[in-house]
Amino acid sequence: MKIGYFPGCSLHGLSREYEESLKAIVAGLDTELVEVDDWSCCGASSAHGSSHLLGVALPARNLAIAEEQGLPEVLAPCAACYARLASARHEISEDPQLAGRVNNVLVRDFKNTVRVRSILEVLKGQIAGIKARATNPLKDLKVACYYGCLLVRPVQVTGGYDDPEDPSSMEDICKAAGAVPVKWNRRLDCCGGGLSMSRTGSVVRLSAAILKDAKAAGADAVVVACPMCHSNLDFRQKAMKHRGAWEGDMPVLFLTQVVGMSMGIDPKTLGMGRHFVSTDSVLARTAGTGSGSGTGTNSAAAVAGEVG
Amino acid sequence: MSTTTFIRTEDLKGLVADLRAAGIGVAGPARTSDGAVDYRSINAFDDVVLDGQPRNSLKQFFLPPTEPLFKYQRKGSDVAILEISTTFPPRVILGARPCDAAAVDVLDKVMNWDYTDEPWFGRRAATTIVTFACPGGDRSCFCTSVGLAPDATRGSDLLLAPAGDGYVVEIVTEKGQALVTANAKRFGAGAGVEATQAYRDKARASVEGHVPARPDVIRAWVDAHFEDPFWAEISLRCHGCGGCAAACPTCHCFDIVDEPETLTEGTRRRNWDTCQTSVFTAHASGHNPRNDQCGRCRQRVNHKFAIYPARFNDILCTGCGRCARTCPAGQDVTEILTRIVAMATGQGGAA
Amino acid sequence: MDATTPAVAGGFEPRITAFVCNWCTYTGADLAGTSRLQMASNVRIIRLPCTGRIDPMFITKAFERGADGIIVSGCHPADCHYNAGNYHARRRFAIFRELMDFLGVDTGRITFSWVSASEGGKWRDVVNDAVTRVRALGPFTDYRKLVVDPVATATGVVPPEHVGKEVPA
Amino acid sequence: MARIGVFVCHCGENIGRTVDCHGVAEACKDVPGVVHSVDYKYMCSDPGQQMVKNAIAEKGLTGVVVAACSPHMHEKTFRRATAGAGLNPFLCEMANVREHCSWIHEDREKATVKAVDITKTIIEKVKRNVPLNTIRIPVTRRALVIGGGIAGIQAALDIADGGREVILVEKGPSIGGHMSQLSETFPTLDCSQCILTPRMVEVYQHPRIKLYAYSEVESVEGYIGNFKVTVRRKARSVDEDKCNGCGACTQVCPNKKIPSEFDCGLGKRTAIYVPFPQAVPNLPTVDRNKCLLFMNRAKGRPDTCKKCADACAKGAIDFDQQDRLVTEDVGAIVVATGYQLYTIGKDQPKDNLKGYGEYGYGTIPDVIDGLQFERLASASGPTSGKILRPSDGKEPKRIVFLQCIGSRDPQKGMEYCSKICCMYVAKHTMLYHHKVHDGQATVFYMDIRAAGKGYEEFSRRAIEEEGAQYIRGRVSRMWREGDVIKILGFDTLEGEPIEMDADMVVLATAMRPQPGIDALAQKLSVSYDQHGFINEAHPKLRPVETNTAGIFVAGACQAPRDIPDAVAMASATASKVLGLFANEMLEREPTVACVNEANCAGCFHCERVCAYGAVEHKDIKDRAGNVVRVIAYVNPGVCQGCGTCQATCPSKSVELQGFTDEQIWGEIQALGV
Amino acid sequence: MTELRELARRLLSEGTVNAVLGWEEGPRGARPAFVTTPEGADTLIFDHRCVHNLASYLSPRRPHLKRLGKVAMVLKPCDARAVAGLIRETQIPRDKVVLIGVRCGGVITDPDSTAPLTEATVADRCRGCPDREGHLADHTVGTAGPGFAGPSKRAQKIEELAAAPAEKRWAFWQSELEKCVRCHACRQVCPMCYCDRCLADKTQPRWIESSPHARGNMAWHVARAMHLAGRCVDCGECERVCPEGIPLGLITRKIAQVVSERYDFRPSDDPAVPAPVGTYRMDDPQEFIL
Repeated sequence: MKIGYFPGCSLHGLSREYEESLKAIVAGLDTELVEVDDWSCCGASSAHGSSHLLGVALPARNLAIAEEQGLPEVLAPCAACYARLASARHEISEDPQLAGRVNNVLVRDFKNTVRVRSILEVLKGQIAGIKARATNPLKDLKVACYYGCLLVRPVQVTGGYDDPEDPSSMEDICKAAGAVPVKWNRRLDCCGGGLSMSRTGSVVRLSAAILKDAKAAGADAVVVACPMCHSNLDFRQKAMKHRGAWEGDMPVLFLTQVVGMSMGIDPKTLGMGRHFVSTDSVLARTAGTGSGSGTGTNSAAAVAGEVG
Repeated sequence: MSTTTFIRTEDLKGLVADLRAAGIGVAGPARTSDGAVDYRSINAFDDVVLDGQPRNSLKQFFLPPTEPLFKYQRKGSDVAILEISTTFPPRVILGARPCDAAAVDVLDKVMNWDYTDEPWFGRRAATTIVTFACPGGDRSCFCTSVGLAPDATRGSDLLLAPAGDGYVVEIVTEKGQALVTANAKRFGAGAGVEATQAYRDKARASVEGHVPARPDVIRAWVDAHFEDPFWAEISLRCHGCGGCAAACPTCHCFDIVDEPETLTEGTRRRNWDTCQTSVFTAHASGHNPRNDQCGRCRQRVNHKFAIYPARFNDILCTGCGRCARTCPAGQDVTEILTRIVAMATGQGGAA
Repeated sequence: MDATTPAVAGGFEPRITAFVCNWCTYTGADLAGTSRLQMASNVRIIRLPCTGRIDPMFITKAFERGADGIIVSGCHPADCHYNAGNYHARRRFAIFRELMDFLGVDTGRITFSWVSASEGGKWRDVVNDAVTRVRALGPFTDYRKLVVDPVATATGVVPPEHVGKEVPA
Repeated sequence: MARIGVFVCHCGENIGRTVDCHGVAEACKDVPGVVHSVDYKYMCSDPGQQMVKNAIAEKGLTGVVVAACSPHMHEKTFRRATAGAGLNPFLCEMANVREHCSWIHEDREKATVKAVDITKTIIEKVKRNVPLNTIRIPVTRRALVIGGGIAGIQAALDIADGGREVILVEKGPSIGGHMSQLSETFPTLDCSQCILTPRMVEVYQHPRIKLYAYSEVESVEGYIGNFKVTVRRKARSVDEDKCNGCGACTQVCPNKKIPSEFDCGLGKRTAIYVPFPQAVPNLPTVDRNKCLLFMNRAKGRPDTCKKCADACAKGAIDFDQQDRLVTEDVGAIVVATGYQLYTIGKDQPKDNLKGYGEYGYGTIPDVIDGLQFERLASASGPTSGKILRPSDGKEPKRIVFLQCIGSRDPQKGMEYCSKICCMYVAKHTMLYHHKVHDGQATVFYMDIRAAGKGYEEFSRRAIEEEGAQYIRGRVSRMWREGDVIKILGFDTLEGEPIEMDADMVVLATAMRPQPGIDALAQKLSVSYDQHGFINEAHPKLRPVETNTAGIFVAGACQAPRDIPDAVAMASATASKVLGLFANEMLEREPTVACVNEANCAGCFHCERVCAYGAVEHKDIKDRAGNVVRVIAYVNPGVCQGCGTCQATCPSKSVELQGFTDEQIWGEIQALGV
Repeated sequence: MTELRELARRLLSEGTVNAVLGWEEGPRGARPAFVTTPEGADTLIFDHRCVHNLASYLSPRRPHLKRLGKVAMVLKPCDARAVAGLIRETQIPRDKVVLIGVRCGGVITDPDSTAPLTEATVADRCRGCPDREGHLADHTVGTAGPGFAGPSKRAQKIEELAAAPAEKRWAFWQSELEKCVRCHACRQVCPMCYCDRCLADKTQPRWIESSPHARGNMAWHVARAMHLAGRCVDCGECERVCPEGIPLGLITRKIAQVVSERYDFRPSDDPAVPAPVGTYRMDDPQEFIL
C-alpha cells in the first residue's frame, strides 16, 4: 500500500522518535510512505487563530501538492496536523465559495480529492498485519491509551472512523500489539495543548490529572499519538513534580513505538531513548525487545536541563 | 450497345466539376465522419474513395429509408390529399460497384410487378449510374456464384475499368451514351477493353469459390426443406437486428405509416422494414405466423434464393457480402449457402 | 418587459405546454384563477394525477408538436398525494434534463417546479418566468425543422430529395 | 366514430367577459368528431344540465365536454348529469376555461384562443375515453390489531365496541405493553397499572375480541377488505384450556435467577413464569431457553426436572406443545407494535448508532435507564417502590438525570426528539423527591419540551415546587470512583465546565421502534422511515393510515408518542376501521392501473415504484398448467391511481384508466401547430 | 482455454446443461457459439476478440433458454453485470443457467480484427474497468491480463461536447442521428432491452414515430436512453452493432455518469443491488426544480 505522508514540523523536530518509529513499523506493514513534496506548515496553533483563510489555505496547499503527486490519501501522524488538514478538506468541500478563494490564493487547480488519514485510522486498517507481525507481544505491558482532543473529533471532520466520545481504535491497536489497555477515565481530557509555554500552570494541572488517573488505573505507560500531548505529558512531568502536582515517573510512548516494540524492533530504532521520562521500565517489562537498550536517558535529561 | 470509349483520370475530375457546375447532383463512395465509406453526395472526384466496398448500398438512392407519399388534411369529415411530385432532378452516381448497380436492376422487377412504383422509377429515370469495375473482394464476396461478376454491366449505364492513365468506358445503355455525348470533350480515344483483362481476371479470382455457383441447387433445397432443423440451428446466433437487411442492396420491404402532425394534418410515409423483426409479421389479433427467429432467418434465405427466383426468375442477391460483414453475431451467408449446397449434394448435413 | 406585456405586433409568442399534477399544481393554478392573478396566456395545461405519471415521451411529443417550452410541475417533496410519485419523477426528470442538455436542447425551455395547492402566486411566477425565458430563446425551430413539411415539398418549395433521410445527390 | 358534444359555459360574466364563448363553441364545430357545440349562460344550472342530457339523447353523443370552471368544482355535477342521460359518467370531462383562462387573462382575443385550445385538448381526451365502472370490493368485516400495548388495547376495544370482531396479536406472554411497567403517569401522577389493568381485563373478556398472546404475525396476503393473515401461536408449554392460573408451577421452579424482562433486569423470575401478577392472559409460559428440561433436551439429555408439571393439579403443563399456525381473514389491520428504548451500550443493532460507552451503562451498575427507574419507583417493582441503588441497595441521595440520550443526536443516536423524555424525567424527579425527602435530583437537559395539556405546569412544578435542579448542558463522561459516580459536564448557561458526584444516574434514552418492525412492515407492504417507524399515508391529512389501503397505524410504532397520543391514534384507527366496515362492499373510483397481459415483459419496474404494493405477480400458464410467464397484475383494490407505474413501464404495458397514454397523446396532439 | 473446454465438456457430458453458450472461430473472426455436444466443446475459444455480450442470448425475448433447456454461458466480468440485471428484473431464473466466468483483461472492438490487444486497440469500455473476474459466476476459469487504465475516450468526448455551446451539441447530434435508419439493431442486441413489444413498435399511441427521419430518430434515442438510465451495463454492444456508426455509447455513458454523480450508482454484478431508477431518496438533489 502506498500512502502520502505529511510529517509536519514536530516529526522533524520535537518528536523525531515518532517519525523514526513510524517509519520502522510501516516497513513491516507493507506500507510505503510517499512524503508530500515541498510541504509547508499545516497552519496549526497560530494560522487559524489569526486568519481563517490562511488557516485553510496553508493545509490546502499541502493537499494540493499531494493531489498533484497523484496521492489519493495522506497520513498526518501529528494530531494537530491531522486536524488542520482534515478540517481544511472538510471546509472546502462544504463551501464552494471558500474553495474558490483558496484556489485563488494557491494559484492551483485544487480539486480537493485527497483524503486525510490519522495514524489511528491507518493502523486500525492494519490490525491484522500488526497482529501477524507481533513477534514480541507486549503481554505484561498495561497501557493507558490517551486520545486527547483532536484525534477523533469532530466527527464531521474525521468522517467518523471512531466514536468521538468513546473511541476504541487505539485500544484495539494496542491489543493487536499484545499490550493490555487499562480502563480509565481521562483519555479524552485536554492536556493543555499549546499553552505549555504561556500557561505552564494550566498544563501541569491538566496533564497531572491525566497521569494520575492513568496511574490509578494501573497503567505502566501512557500511549499517545500526538507530539503536543507527548510533550506535555512527558517533558512536563518534572515541572509537575516541582509544583507538587505529581509524583513518580510515567513513561509516555507513541503508539507507533508500542507497535514497534511488539514487532521486536530495536528500541534505538524506535527512538525510545529520546523521552524525558525513562522508558527503561517499559523495556524491562517487554522482555525480548532487543538487547541494545542503550536508552540514552541521560542525554535526554541533559537536554531537559538545558530547557529548564 | 457495346461501344467503348476512354476517359483520363484528369477528365474524370473535370467531368464531376462540369456536372456540378451544370447543377447535376453527383454521388459516389466517400468518407463519412466516423471514418467509413458510404455512397454519398460528393463535390469533386477527389472525394471518391475506391478502396473497399462502401458500407451502404445504392438502394437508398431509389428507395430512401423514409419517404413521404402524400400529405392529408381533415376538416370535419372531409379528407383532402396533397400529392407529392415523383419527378426528380437529374443526378449521376459515380463509382458504383457492379454488385450494387445490378441490385437496382434486380429490384426494377418487383417495383414494376403488379404496380409501377412511381417514386422508384422517377428516381431511376433521373439517375445515371456510372459503375467502376470491381478491383476484387474479400472472403465474403460471391457475386460470381449468383450469376454476376466483378465487371458485370447489369444495372450500370457506363462501366469503367482502369487502364493506363484513365479508364476504359463501356457504354451500356442509352442513358450512358447520353452522358458521354453531353460531355463529349471529357471522353476520347485510349486503350481498349482488352487492356483491362488482367485487372478483371484478378478481380474475378478473388471472389470465386467462396460459395458454390449452384443457385439452382440452393433453390431446390430451400424449397424442399421448410421445416429443416438447419434453420433453427442458424437462428440461435441471430439477434433479429435486421442489420443485414439495412445493408443489403436488394432487401426492399417497406412499411407504410400515417404520421399525424396536428389534429387535422399528417403525412403518409413509407419506411424501410425488415422481415428479421417480430413486428414485421405481427397481426393485429396478436397472432404472429412467424413467431420466432428461426422462421425469420429462413425467410430471408427463402425470399432471396427461392421465392424471388420463382416469381421473377432472378436471384434477390448480388453476392456483395454486406450481410456477413455487418452481422454483429458473425452470421455468414457464404457459410449458410455453402452448407446448403453441401447438404443438397449429400456432402454434409446439419450439424 | 414582463411576460404579461403583449408582445410587439408580429412578435414571437411562445407556445408552452404544462404537465401538472392534479392535487398540487393544478389546484394551485385554480387558486391563481380564483385570486384573479393575471399572467401570460401562453401556457396550456395538461392535467395528470401525479408528476409520477409524466413520461418523458410527453415532453418530446409536445416539442414535436411545436411547443417552444415545457413546464412540469407537481407537489413539493413530502407533499405528494401518492406519497412518492414526485420523488420518482424527480429522478426521472433530473436524468431527462441532463439528457436533453447533452443532446443540445437549451434546458431553459424546460421548467420544473414544485407548486403546492396554496401557491397560486408561485404558479403565476413560474408561468411568467417560463414565458419570458422561452420568448427570449425564440421559437424552437430546431425541433420543428427536424422534418421538412411535405406540403412545402408538394408545392415545390423544397425539392423532395431533401425530405427526410434521402441522400442528396 | 366519436360523437362529441361541446358545452361552453359563460358562467354569467365570469367566463364570458374575457372569452368569446360563442366563438369557442363555433370553433369547436370544425374539430373532427364534434357533432354538437353550443354555449350557454350557466351550464351548471338545471336548464344547463338539461341541455347536456337532451343532446346526449338527441344527438347520440359518445362523449361530453363541458368548457366551464375547474373540474375540482363541477366535474361530479356534469358526470352525474351525463349518467342521468344514460351515458357512462366517465365519458364526460371538463375544460377549465375559467380558473385557468378567463380569470387570469384580460386580452379577450388571446383568452379566446386559449379557451379554444383548452377545449380542444379535452375534446381529444374525451374521444379516447372509455366507459369505466366504479370498482366494488367485498369487505371482510373483522380487524386484526398487531400489538397489545395501550394503543393496541384501545384500538381493539373501540373496534369491538363498534360491533366488529377483532383479532389481537401480542408478541409477549401478556398484553399491557410498556404502560404496564410504568409507575405513575405524567402529568397527573395517577397510577399506570390502575388505569391500564381494567382495560386489559376488558380485552380478555370482550366477546368480540380474540386474543392471541405469545403470538406473532407470520405472513399477510391480500389487500384492503380481504387480508389473509397467518399467525404463529408460539408454544407456551402450557395448555391454556386446562390452566386455571393458580401459579403453583411458578412456585416450584428451581431456576429462580432469571432477570425479569418486566422488571428490566432489576428483578428475577423463574423459568416458568407469569411476567407480572396482573398479566392477561393469566397463563404461565415456559421460557424454553432457561427451563432445565429444555436445556437438557437441547443437549440430548433425558428430561430431569418436571417439578412444575408435578405441581400442576390440572395437568396443564405440556412440554411437547408445538407452535401452531392459525389463519384469519380480516378486512383491516391496525399496527400498534410500540417502541423499545435505545440501547445505551457499545453494541448497537445498526452501524450508524454508536451507543454511549462514555456513560458507563452496563459497567456502572448504578447507571440505569428510564424504564428501570419506573420499575424502581413502582409499588409492584423489585424494591416495592423504594428508590434503591442496584449496586448496594442504598438509597441514593444525589441522583442525576440525563435527557436526550440517543435523541436529537445525529452523530451517535437519532436526529429526532423522543418527545416523552422531558416529561417523564420531570416526573421521575418528583417521584424521587416524594420518596427520598433529603435527596437532590439534578437534570441535565438541552431544552424542556413540555407542549401538552398540563405539561408545562407539570415540569415547572418539578423545578419550582419540588426542587429539582435543572442544568442546561450535556454530560461528556461519567466514571466510578469508589461508590461515587463522577460526572463531567458543561453548564451552557453558566458557560462553565461542571464536575459533580452522584449516587445514581438515570439516562433518558431515545424511543425506537420495536426490533423486527422492518420485517413486519415488509410482510404488510407498508413503508417505514430510516429509523424503522411506520410511515403514515400523509403527515397532516392521513396520520393514521399507511400507504397500503386497509392498514392503519397507532401509537409509538409510527413516531415517539406519549399515552394520550397513542390512545387518540388508536381511537382514530378504530374510527377508520369502523368506517371501512360500514358497508359490505367497498366502492372505489375506477382510476386505477390495468396491465396489458399480452405485452407485459414481467420486469416489475412497476412493482418497484408502487408506493402501495398494488402490483402483484401473476403466473401465465399454458394449457398443461406450466407457468410460461410471470407478469404484473395491479390489484384494483389497492391501487390509488397515481400512474407512476405507467410512466415507468418501458413498454407501456400498464395503463392508468382515465389517464391513458392514448388520452394524453390526444391532448398533446390537440395542441399541435 | 483448455480449462474452459474441459469444464464445458464436463457440464455437457454429465448432463448438467444441454448447451454451452460461448465463442467460436467463425468465418469472420470470433463469434457466439452454441455448443450442444461434449465433442463440440473443443470449438470453444476465449480471447480478446470475444467482444460480444452473450447475456443478450439469455434475455427472454430469445427462444434459446426455452429451446435448449438448461444452458451454461461463458461470462466476461462485464457481461456479468448484464446477467445480474436480468436476474434483478426477474427476466431469468438464476437456477436455469450455469455461469462460467472467464477472467478478462480487456477486449478489442472488432471480433474480426487480427490486431493484438494493446493500449491503442482496446475497447473503450475496458479502459478503467476494474473487474478481472465476475462475482456472479458458478465457475471461474482462465487467466487475465492486467487490464487497462482510463481515461475512456468516450468520457473525453463527452467532456468536450459538454464544454461546447448547446447549438454545437445539437448540430453534432443531429448530424449523427440523421444517419439512423431505425433498424433497431441497438435494441435487438442490448441485453437490457427485452420487452416483448417495444414502445417503439407500438402504434396506439405512437410516441415514437417509426420513420427514420430526424424527429422520429430523436424520439427513439431519447426513449432508449431513458429506458436504460441506471440499467445500462455499458457493454458497448449498441454502438458496435450500429450499421451507421452512430456513437450511441456517448449517450448511454453520459446517462451513466449522471446517474453515478447524482445517485452514487454504478452497474453492479450483484442482482440484489437495486437500480437507481425506481428507487429514490427523500433528499435527492433537486437544484433544477424551482
